[in-house]
Amino acid sequence: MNIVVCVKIAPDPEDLEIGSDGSVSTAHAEWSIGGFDLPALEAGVRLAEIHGGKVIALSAGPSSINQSKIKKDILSRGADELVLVVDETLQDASTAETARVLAAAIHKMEDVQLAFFGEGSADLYFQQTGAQVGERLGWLCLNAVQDVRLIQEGMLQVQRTLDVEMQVLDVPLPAALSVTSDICEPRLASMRAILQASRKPVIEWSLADIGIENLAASVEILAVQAPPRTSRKGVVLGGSVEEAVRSLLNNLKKEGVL
Amino acid sequence: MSGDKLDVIVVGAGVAGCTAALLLARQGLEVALIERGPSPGSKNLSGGVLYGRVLHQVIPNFWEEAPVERWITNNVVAFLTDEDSFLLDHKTQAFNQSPYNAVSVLRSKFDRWLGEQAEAAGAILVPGIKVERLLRDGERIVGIAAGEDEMFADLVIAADGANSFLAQEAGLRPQIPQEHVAVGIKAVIALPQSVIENRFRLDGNEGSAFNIVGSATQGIAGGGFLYTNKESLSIGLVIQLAHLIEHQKKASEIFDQYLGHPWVATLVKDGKVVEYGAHLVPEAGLKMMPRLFTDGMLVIGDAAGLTINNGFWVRGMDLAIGSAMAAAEAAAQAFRNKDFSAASLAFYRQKLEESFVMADLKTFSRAPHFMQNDRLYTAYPQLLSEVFRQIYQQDALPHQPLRQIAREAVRRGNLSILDLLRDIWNGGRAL
Amino acid sequence: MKRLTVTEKLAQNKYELDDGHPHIVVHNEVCEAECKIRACLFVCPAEVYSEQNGKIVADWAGCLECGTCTVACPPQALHWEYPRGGFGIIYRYG
Amino acid sequence: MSDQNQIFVISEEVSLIGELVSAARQLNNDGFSTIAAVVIGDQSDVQRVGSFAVDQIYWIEQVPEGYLVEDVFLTLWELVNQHKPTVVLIGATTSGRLICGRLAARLDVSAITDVRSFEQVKDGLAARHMIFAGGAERLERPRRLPVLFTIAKGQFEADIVQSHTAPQVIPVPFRLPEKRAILRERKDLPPISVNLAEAKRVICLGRGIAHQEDVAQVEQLAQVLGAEIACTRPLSEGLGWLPRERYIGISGAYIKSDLYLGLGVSGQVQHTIGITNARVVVAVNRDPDAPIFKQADYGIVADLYEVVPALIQGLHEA
Repeated sequence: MNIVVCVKIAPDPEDLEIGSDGSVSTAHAEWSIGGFDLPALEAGVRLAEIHGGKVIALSAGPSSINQSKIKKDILSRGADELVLVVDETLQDASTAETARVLAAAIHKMEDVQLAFFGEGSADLYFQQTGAQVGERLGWLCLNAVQDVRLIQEGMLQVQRTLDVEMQVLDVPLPAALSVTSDICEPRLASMRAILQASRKPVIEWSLADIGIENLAASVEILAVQAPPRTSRKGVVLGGSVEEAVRSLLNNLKKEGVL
Repeated sequence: MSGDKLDVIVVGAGVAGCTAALLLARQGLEVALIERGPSPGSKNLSGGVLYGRVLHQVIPNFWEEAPVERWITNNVVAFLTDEDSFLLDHKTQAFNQSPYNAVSVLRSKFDRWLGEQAEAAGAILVPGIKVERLLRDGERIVGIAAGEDEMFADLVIAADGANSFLAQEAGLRPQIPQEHVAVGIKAVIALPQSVIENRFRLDGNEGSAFNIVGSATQGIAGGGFLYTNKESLSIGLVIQLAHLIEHQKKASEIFDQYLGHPWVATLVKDGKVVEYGAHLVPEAGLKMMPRLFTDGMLVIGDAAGLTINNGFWVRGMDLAIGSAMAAAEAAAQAFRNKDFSAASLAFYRQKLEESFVMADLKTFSRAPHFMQNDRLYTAYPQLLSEVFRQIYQQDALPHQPLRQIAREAVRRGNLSILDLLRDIWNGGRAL
Repeated sequence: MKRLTVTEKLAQNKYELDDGHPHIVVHNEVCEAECKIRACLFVCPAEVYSEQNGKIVADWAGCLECGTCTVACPPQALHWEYPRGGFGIIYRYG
Repeated sequence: MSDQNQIFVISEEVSLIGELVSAARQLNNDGFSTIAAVVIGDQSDVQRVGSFAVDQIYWIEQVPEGYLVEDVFLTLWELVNQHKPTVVLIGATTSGRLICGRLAARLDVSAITDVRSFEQVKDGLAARHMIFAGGAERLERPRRLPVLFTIAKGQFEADIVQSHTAPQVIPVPFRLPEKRAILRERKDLPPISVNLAEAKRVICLGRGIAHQEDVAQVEQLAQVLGAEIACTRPLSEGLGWLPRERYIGISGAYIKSDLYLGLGVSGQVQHTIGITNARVVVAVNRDPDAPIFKQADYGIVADLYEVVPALIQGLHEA
């Protein structure tokens, strides 16, 4: 049973630069695998370690995802193979285009029965990819998955944690599962794993390779700005703790919130 | 990979480590380049001027692809008092042509590019891994360990920077004495490219390098630097540690006052600090140099203390590359003879002696001592500024002849002519 | 240019914080025994060290990993090592 | 009945439907569309939704025993296919996100999730949502119909409209899904004791809290102040001192309380995006340079272990 784990390689939100005019730039941002995708990769690798099978990491995006540092990082965390679908039009791809590309790539892989997705991407956090890819593949899709076990050939037992309930389910393969970020602790790559990573295959597909002729954008991005700063008084109350607390309580009364 | 044995393990993907891994990979050796940061350059910080002609020998015309910032055509020595400044400003078009004499670099981008060249040549880069200890077979170093992973190699090259815990663990150097190092503090200040080019009168990709002496370090031995990058300034201080401890002044406050100095403030006006970093700078030159090799191991770059600061320039990266070249030659011979003993690896020291690296270290071996001279930081900047102020001051009174101005300034600065002459003599021999 | 405090300067940097794995441990008993001048309080460019009710405390999260303290302090006063691989300061410029 | 433009409003959580209807009415200010709510539940749920000024209610009686609420997808898909709504608003619950994704895939359209606000632009309807962990806001316009949005609890105000003609209620049979996961076990999690989105007063704990036992001391203050206790992500996801639904910020709760009191909160953007709608923000932190002070109305630079007892004392006297 081969497992595919979809990961998003994107600019690191921490490297975001906000201009004085509220403009937003990721020009100097480091691209890396999303923090929510690491537990998904770990979950896939652990399952394969127990039941055998190959773990294929899959990512789609513009040429910025095709960096040796990132490929090595993914392959040193237990994936056996990395497939990259690289095309400039995937820059700022919407949920529909992302799902269409990933589904087409998985479709081209043989003997893959199970797909893992992170809770959401680190940069956009739409929390949509798992459901959209699963449905396009015609597979069973579930999100908020917190534990996965293979109980028999072709059948998983999955635990989900929703808003107000916890479920244990038998899930027939093939399935697309979006996992929560506390499903398991992602491993730190060991020196041996990083050395071996440089010997693992990286396969690059174009859109044509996965049968996609044109990928018209289904969403138009109109603007990206820093969120409006609600103006705050910024008053720092001085004096001793007692004095500061007393003047705070007076202010809150005046504001009518106490 | 035959079991866990490689030909060479290089620890530290700074300028020295990347260059050594590149040269060894070119010899067809199986090389692992291990870096504790998430990528080469993420833990490295330099003033930021690379004297490029030695790297040109390793990677011809490297500046065409390497992420260099500017070619330095303008070198300035600035003597600062608390209020005033006296500058020796040299600019030459000779440095505006390839092969470029010196280029300003930002290590995060530059070392990452250099690491990619090593990978392209076949070295295996292993980022995000901290080497914790050496592996020994009796006296011989046979590999390294990180966590429970062990990796063996015929040769280990320690390029792990100024603190060089590996050279200390291998018994090649003692705990670093305070007199042998300076603390380097640096800020990168973003400014639009056009502002930099106007403010420093730079055309195209030209760059300026300022070496600053005097009140920048509040009278403590050391100096400041300010280098122009494409869209930022690298500005910092190198403060002699023993002197700093003796004066018990706060390093971060000295740096803050330095940024606020009237002359410096005009150069960083409207800038935005985008990074604040620090790095230990080996200062003692020859005196500090540890034994460079032992059975199965070589030490290169800052780890070997290869830095020269003589007030006019601070050089580390070109010496690091020189040491990597010498180490690569010694490794080539060791692999030819299948002999990795200290005796065989002594060839590294010999190659270093024959190269500009040791030659320059010897030539400027007195520089560290000369730089300890307090007068450099208080008296002489004061003298220069005082003399020139008087030369240009016109009070509608009879103007003193220049020699009298100089003589009185020397006397008022309670300097003895003897001190002045001895300092000029020592300066001449040291620089 | 606006003067920034050290904390504000450090806030511009990128760190990968290794929560729960401090890489600096201060042995106050050695500090008391061997160190009069408390060099750590003034040599560190990141002001990692501070004195709180007589004890030296290390706010290791902002450390710039220059190692100056390892040279300035009495040898056994600090257990100082680099953070785990991939953690700590990450210079974006350098 | 010729199907004018319809706006569908879907959530398995009836309480969220009210907020979705408010959002739908905002989009429908020109009055061209009718608003249809899909209700999964019993008669009383239909009653309740009726009070939200919707024009139709598609009523799916209940999900058969052993089925998941997500198994309503096929029924929903046929409803959407039949009535061709131009806009579909879905409650951003865990099940809502899954249903939205499957619908988007089937309709080959994109979905925009956790919408903060809408804007009519020249070529149609655009929506704003947060990206880069709250670091930026993006305005996007879907190019194809129907447009699919999910809306998080607390984002729009549910308002009851009295004088409104009773909605037309159309029962819809539950269509069994082709394939499904078999529910083996189901357990209710302790009901979320707190609805931060509705709380009038919130006390938020940050990394400044040294030990888990200290939370008790703050609970005493919360009691006196009549405030709900919340936390930043490290305390819920990292240390697990407080349950996930008490976490404010990106992928957590957004509050619109009268008072927010941050104790030992540093003020990272991933957290503060959840408090922008709080009326008065107060911050207590030992570090004078903590970013939270720039985003607070009133700040006290002191140790929270001294401020909390002083606050309790001050409140008793008041």
